[in-house]
Amino acid sequence: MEYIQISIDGILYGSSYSLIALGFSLVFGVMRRINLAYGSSLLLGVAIALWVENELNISIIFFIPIVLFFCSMSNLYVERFCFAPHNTKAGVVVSMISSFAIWMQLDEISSQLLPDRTHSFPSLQISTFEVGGLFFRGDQILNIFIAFFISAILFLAVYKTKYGIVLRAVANSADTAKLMGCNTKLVNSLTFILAGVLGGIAAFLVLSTESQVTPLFGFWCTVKGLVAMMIGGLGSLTGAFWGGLLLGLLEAHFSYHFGPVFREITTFSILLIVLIIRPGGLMGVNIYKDLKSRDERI
Amino acid sequence: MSLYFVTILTNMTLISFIAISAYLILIVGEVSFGQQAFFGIGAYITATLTTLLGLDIVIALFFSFMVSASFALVLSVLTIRLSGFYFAVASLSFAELFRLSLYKIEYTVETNSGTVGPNGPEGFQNIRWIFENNVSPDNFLVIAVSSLLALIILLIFMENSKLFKNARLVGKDQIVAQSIGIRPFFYRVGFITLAGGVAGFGGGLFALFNTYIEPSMFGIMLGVHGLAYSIIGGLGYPLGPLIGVFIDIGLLESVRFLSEYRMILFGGLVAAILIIFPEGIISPRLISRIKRKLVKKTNA
Amino acid sequence: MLELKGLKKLFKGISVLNGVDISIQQGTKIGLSGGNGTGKSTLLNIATGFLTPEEGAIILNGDNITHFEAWKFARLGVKRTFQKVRFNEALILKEQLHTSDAIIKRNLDMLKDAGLIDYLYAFPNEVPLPILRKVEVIRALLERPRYLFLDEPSAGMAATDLHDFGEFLKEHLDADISLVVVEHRLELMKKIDANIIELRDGKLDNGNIIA
Amino acid sequence: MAGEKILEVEGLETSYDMIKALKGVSISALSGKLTCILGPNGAGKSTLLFTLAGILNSDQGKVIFAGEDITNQKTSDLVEKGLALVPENRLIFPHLTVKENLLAGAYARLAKEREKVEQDISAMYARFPVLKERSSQLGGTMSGGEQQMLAVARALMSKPKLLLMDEPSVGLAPMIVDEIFSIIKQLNAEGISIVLVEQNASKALEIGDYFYLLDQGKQIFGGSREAILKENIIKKAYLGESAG
Repeated sequence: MEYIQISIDGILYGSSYSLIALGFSLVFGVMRRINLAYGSSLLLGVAIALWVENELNISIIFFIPIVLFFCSMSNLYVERFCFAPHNTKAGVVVSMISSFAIWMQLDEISSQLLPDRTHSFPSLQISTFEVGGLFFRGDQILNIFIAFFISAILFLAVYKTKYGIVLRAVANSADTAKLMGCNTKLVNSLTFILAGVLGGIAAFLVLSTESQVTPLFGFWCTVKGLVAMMIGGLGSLTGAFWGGLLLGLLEAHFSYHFGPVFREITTFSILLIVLIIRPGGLMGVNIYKDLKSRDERI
Repeated sequence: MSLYFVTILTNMTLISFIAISAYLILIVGEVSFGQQAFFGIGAYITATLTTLLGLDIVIALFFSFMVSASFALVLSVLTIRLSGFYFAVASLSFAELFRLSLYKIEYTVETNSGTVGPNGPEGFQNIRWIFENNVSPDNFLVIAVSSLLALIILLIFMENSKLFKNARLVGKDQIVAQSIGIRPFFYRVGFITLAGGVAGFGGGLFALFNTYIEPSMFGIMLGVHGLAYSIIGGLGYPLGPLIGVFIDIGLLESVRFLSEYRMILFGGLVAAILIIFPEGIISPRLISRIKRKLVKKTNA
Repeated sequence: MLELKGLKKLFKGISVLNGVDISIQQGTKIGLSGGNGTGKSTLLNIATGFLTPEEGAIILNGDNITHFEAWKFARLGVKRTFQKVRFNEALILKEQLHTSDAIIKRNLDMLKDAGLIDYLYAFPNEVPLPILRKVEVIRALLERPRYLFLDEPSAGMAATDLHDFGEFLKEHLDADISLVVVEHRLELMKKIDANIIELRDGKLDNGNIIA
Repeated sequence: MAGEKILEVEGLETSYDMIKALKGVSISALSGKLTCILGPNGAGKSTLLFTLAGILNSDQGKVIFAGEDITNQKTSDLVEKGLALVPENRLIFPHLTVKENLLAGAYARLAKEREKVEQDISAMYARFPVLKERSSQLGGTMSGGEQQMLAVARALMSKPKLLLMDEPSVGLAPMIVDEIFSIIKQLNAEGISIVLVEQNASKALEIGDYFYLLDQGKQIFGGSREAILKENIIKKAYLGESAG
């Protein structure tokens, strides 16, 4: 029974990882680039939204769109500043480093906006309920439904709609898509905005279950999203969803048996082991089939 | 010199070791987000050896170098198939794993100068080497600066060696490197190991200077800074990383009205510099141009 | 002797090489021709260790070196040039020879003939392509290889440049070096008196010639 | 319409990969005709097409398409104006299905004319039955010849006035090449203007109306089939005996 309860808690908690991983996966899938400042731009979006809320004293109904708006705007800022200028092949690593550097800027702005180390965050006030001796947190149940719902919508949008085709065409080969007359720069910016909206939803749901926000939230988002995505397979939307749940499950068990520090230790151990053994992710492709010619056509 | 000034200079010197270790890895074409771990390993080793075993600083720093280098060696061999983003994230997770394990390492001993030894989240306190040996801040600065100078001079001399040229070729174009018989594995592993050692050495000095260390000091932000310094400095010359250190700590931190916004300014500055100089300020091309000018002058 | 035996290679499920056999004797000159996409470059990449064949073996003087890495091929004397010249745009050409001043002095004649002397301190983007092609050959020749593979040296070269290039090869290639030119223009191969083998649909045309 | 100049290029110069690949090329293409650009590897043929399609920017010269100066315009604008490129090596989207590849080809009008696009896809299926059979298969799993047909169909989806084709015969077996060329000929017979870049001169001679010969980034010949056959110039250019 105890074992089942931990598993339930872990999976429910993992749904927030899934949501963040979806945003990561979207950007990686389309641009083949990693935005290390993703978590920090979500934190910044939240921090600005909280500041606006403080100043204007608005209700939670309006607060949600404000969070989404500022999350997508800060994500767009990262795209314009760190990714758009480095659109060559050599720019892949440069843009990653650039986003790594902008990480500290965004985190610092956020902590200036949230002067106390922790800041309360509006909670959805959903109560916990019990089914057959097992406890379910209502807000976490909501999370997992929304995570599932969003990944389903995203999946349908990317695989079944005409706009999704454009997105995948750019992901498949940006150069060829350009030949088809596709404005790849616009697609990239829109992808970042969409990832910002997704991340905004994730951030709102996660923070409302915690009912507080700390400056560490940015780092937390980046790491958990990254790990969940890499477990599931880089750029795979379904992989990101399941990766998040799996990560939550594993963390819950390890931290229960070995203590809270092991929640984080588990995260990084899994990441390192996956990278060493199967860099393409558990559900992704094996990227190094031909070791000799791994990097390019000669 | 005022104590404030000495402290800033010492900090600049110590963080230069991380910057240079990031630089060494960049030479072989990889990006490490985890050099702070080797700095931390070095710090804990020196702290342990000088306090618990009472060893000499030279031996302690030597072990800091060796142990960090060994960890780096293991990491580089394990991640031999990874490059680019994958290596960067692997180094990051290694570093975080190290930092988190520090919270679990507890081995303390009571001495007449207080509790010493790694003590989980409390950190490692009472590293009293500089007090016991009556090393003034000025003298410590001399020690730190001369170690750094020795390292940089060594690197400058090595710059023209076949070893470094081959390593740079491996970093730039593994295909050409292989086509003329250079084994990328050797240079990659070698330089990542060396970089680990250099960071560890700096970490050792840091532990002595700070007199106490704790896990949170070796977080990701330390790595971001070290990497950012060497990236904006450029890969052309070993002095490059120092430019980054100077801009950040020398200018932003020590100018009072800027220091409050230092992280905001510096993060933006790095991104902006990367747009203008994607290869850093002292880029390899710049160095080649200068060399060419010099050759033409001597010929003329 | 470098023997390629029954080489097969697939790319994304499509067969590029479909059983190729060639034996390259010491000192022979071979021209490997064939249209675009017939697998010439793939064959060269396999023969110099940059790709692994799905089937078949590469035997150098009786030793199976199929699964060696490319750098080991180079050390064993199997060297190559590239279809798209590969230089570091941030280094002057002298540094890109990756050799010592002493060796440069010893090979001064070759450098002069290549027209490289005037460009030793130039960046690759300041140097005409025909000279860069020769620099790639020099880079491979300085260590005295036994087998040299040239990948489409005619790409981007005018007829006169190709003529020069052929002269340069004739002049500076030692008699004991085996040369394999992968190329679809025949003029260079004729110039250096190479035996021409044609690759078609992943196989050697008119049976598998032993040159 | 037929007989008018749909494309006119004057003194075009383009650098590519640190090399000046086009050194003043002037060609024109007539509406409804098949214009072939021949020349050895590295002569600048593909660079010319890339410049026309807006992928590379020219240093000098002018490109006039259907009476409008389109020099150095963006690819996306050119596609909307009716210029479509069938790239060398096909470059289909391997992870998209055949149908999605076709939809991607209609990118510019995907939002506006959904139904029309569906009709056009049916028309493409009628023209290339093999694409209909494989409509839900991933592009990357098809054979070279089928991919080439897909690439042509994809380009046609943008309803081009002028079709630019870059080396459609590359890497295909001779039998498939024949099939592709008969498709090209048929498209041309239906009134689509085509500029074809080809290395395989003998195949091009079978179907082309006008010919240009490039060598070392310069155009060394331009004229009808009779003229080019008479001059025996192709052989010279390819073997480099007196060209240049």
